[in-house]
Amino acid sequence: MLLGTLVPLQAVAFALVALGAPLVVLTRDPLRQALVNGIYGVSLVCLFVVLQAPDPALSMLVVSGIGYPLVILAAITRVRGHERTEQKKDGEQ
Amino acid sequence: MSFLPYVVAAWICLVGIAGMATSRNLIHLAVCLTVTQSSSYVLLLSVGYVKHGKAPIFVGTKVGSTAADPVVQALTLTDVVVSVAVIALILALALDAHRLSGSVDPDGIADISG
Amino acid sequence: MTWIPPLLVAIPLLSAAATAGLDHITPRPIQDALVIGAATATTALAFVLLWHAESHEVVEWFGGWRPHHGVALGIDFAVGPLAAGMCAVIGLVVTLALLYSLTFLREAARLFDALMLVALGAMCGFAMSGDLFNLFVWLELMGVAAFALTGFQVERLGPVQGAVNFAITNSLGGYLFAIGIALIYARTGALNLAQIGTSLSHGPAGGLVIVAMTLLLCGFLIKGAVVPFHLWAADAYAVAPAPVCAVLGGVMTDIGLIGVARLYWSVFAVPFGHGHGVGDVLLWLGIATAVLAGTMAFLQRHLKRMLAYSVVCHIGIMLAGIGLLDSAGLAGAELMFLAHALLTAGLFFVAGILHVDHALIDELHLRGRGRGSWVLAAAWFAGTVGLVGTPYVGIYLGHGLIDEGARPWVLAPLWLGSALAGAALLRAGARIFLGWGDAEEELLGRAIEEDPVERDVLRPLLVGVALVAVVLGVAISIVPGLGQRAEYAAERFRDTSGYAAAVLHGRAVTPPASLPVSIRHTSLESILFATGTTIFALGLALAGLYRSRLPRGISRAASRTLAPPIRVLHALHSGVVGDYVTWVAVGTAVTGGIWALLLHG
Amino acid sequence: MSRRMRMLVLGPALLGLGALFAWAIAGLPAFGDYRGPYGFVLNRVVVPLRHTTNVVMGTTFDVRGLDTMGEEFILYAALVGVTLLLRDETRSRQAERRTSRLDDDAVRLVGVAMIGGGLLVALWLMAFGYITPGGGFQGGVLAAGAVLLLYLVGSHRDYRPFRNEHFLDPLEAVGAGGYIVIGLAALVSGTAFLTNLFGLGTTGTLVSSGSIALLNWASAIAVSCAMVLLFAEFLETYVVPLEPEDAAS
Repeated sequence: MLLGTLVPLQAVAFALVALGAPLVVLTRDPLRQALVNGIYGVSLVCLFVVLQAPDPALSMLVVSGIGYPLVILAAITRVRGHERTEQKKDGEQ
Repeated sequence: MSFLPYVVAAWICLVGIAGMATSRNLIHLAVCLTVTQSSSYVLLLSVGYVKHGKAPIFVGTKVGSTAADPVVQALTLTDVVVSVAVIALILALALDAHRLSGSVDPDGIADISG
Repeated sequence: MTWIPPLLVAIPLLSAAATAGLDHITPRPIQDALVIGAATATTALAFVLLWHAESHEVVEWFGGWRPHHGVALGIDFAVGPLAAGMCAVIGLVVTLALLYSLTFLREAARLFDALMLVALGAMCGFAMSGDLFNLFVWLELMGVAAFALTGFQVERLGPVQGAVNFAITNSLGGYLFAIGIALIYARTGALNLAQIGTSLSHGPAGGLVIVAMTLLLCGFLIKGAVVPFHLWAADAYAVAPAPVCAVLGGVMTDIGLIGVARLYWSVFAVPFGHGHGVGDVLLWLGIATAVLAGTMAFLQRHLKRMLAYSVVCHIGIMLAGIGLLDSAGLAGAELMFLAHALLTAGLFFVAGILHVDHALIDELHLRGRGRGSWVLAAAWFAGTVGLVGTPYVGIYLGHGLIDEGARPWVLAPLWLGSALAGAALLRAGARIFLGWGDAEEELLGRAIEEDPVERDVLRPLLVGVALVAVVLGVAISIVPGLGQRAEYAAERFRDTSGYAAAVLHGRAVTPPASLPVSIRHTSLESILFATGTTIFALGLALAGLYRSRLPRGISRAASRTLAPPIRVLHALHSGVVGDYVTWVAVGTAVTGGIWALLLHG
Repeated sequence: MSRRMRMLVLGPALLGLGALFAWAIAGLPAFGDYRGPYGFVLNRVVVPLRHTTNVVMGTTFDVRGLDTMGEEFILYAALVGVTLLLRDETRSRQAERRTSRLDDDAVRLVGVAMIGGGLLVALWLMAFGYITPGGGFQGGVLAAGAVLLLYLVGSHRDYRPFRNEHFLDPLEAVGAGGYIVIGLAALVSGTAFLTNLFGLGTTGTLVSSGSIALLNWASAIAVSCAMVLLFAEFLETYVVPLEPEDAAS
């Protein structure tokens, strides 16, 4: 009933996405979250492919492979770098 | 009748909102926002999928053969670009918040209230 | 004249690209001329469009993809007098804001101008678009520009917090809207508003349509800062530079309401138009917004935050006008939008000038500092009286039209909201420009000060811009013929089948019989209500100024009964984005639940 | 609200939203049973009318070209916004900037090869977007990623020219503005904004589809530049070399 006309491949892709989303949300450490989010992105790409949508799949691929990680990692590194410099300053004092 | 795809989309949306509301880190929050948004792609593409259809790219197939809806795919493309733009802006704001207050905790940067 | 609508988007966007792209190449005067020229040209074209739209619906199909047999292929801009009028006001306010910011931005001026122009183009596109997904694109575009503009003063935490809250709540709203699009597309297989409406006339509406409507309208209500989605507005408007506040508070918030009206009358009036279920919920949301935001305005001491709540309060009154679902109500909302946009912009400008002059933005800190600035004082009080709606001043005509269709129990809270917000502004004006009132007031909470972004200003220019905005806004109620034209525009806007025929089949609308050019009169009831409101606002302002001089018993009883609810109100507006996301979820679920009960079966 | 309070309010709200979603889903056509007219009409008419084999791109750049124009400007506004928001950040950290060099030649060689490959694939995606899957956006992001790799395998100095806003900002403006100019050209010639003006060519070749190709290239330029500038804005100061104690930990 729930599955019906879904081909098995699609069912698997949907299941992966459904599992991936809470994993991304529940990973509270940003760096690890960026990684999990990348995997979630790949699962979305697979889903788009089995939904006969190659264009969005490509788009999602470049975004989750290049776009998101770059900005997220840059942001994390900066925040951590800041913290490290602050700590060092505190240490010197 | 199969509703699993739509249920998955709704599930992602709710999970994303829950993540946003409970987040303690702006970077984490921005990623949760993109998760929420991904529910709209999943829903759009599921809605436009056609049984036994091919992708709407007619290289080597006859025009008029069964194919998925190209409109939802075009909409998804735009949606993806929007998500990149928004996450970039929010992360830039997160960096500013961190520079000014040393924190990326949304509860911690509440300077003004009331 | 179908070439004008695309230009209203193309001119500002192209100039935005040019101005930021040529940042390091062309000298500043040329850049300034380009920016002001683009905004002025857009405004002028919008007025020309308004002239043409009066007699027929101006429909432009992009790429020449006209509909075939009632199936829309491309994207259309369908412009009636209401949409064209909106564009004109939007253009006017943005032009004034750009003029205001002309002299003082020393750094990042090009980026600022580019974002303002992008916002202008996006708002015009939004007002004219006849395609559901295209509305989403413009919504996101104006949002992205506005988020960055809000955080303009990156050297302070407040602006960053305001921008974060603004960006996250509004993006969430946009994504809920996108889900709504997917749902409605699954049902109708169309994105064109007129076609969706036609398609929904077949078969029962059902839960799908109700839920889709909830998501779509809530997306716009978040943009429109309607209770309980209003929390971001005060945070964002309190911290943005004054010209940005003028654009955001004056026109961008209100644009969410245009979206609500457009969606209702082109799409959801078809399945739900026989009852009042949709309208009643909008009406109640409007009333709640007006009263709550009016109260919050009265509890502020930060001038721009006070103005922000006053904006939200008037948004509530306009939403109530739309929720009445009749022509007079919609025309009233439209006229209120005109007056409110200009007056709000003017008051934000005045607040900005005070901020420049004294480097203070707190009402109590500014006490008595404005003595002698008679021009500013005049602008402030005129603007305030215009916002209260004293008979035949400012928003009065719009409010009067809303009154015609509303029952007294609706009117009373709406006028009350107006009075509360007005009283707050009057109190602040009296304290600042006249030096009245106590120097301390613990009910107003703690002070927040910030440095102004404006330095080395050309003060006469700023004052001039503020005066122009206020004078235009005050005069709206006595412009001959405006009331009748607004009513006609509302009639056209509400004509669901006429709109569909014009869009999908290119059918002409019947041009109006010549409309009278006279000041539209309002009912005696409205005059009484308005007079009462003005007196009440004055009294309330005095009470706020001299609470300590009230008789002991009253004063103590008042603070004892009022303090706890005030604390709760302050606590609810917590400035924490997690709370705001929660309220968005609550608001959407409750609104949808009520509609489910009212509209199902 | 305290966090506990927030959870107490959020739970029922999400349940309510979930119920609404469930109600909506019950009314949706079953998966794969989509019958709506819009997409099917486009699938039939776009190829013969526009000589492009990729209907999605035909939709993106022609039938719904206005959405894509808005989309280009969303990216553009985000870039301008990020530049605006990070202007202090960049300034304050400028002083600390040091250049780092990667000294392993083998790693460098692989990097350079990947850049070449990335740029090639990017160009292919851009060029054939209206024939096979791909297009300006996908190609643009990939190209920007490849350029960024140059930064990582090379050094700050090698990347600096690409960060030169005197060159990239105008190019970005040309890309985004070019989209509008192409639209305006149609308006000036007396047809609707964004009308496809040019010869449509033979279906399935690079010279097909008229102005879709032009718009595609405009968006490719706009996206590539926007992405490079956006990444640069974030990266400008972040690759501070690993210091010995960091490397050890």
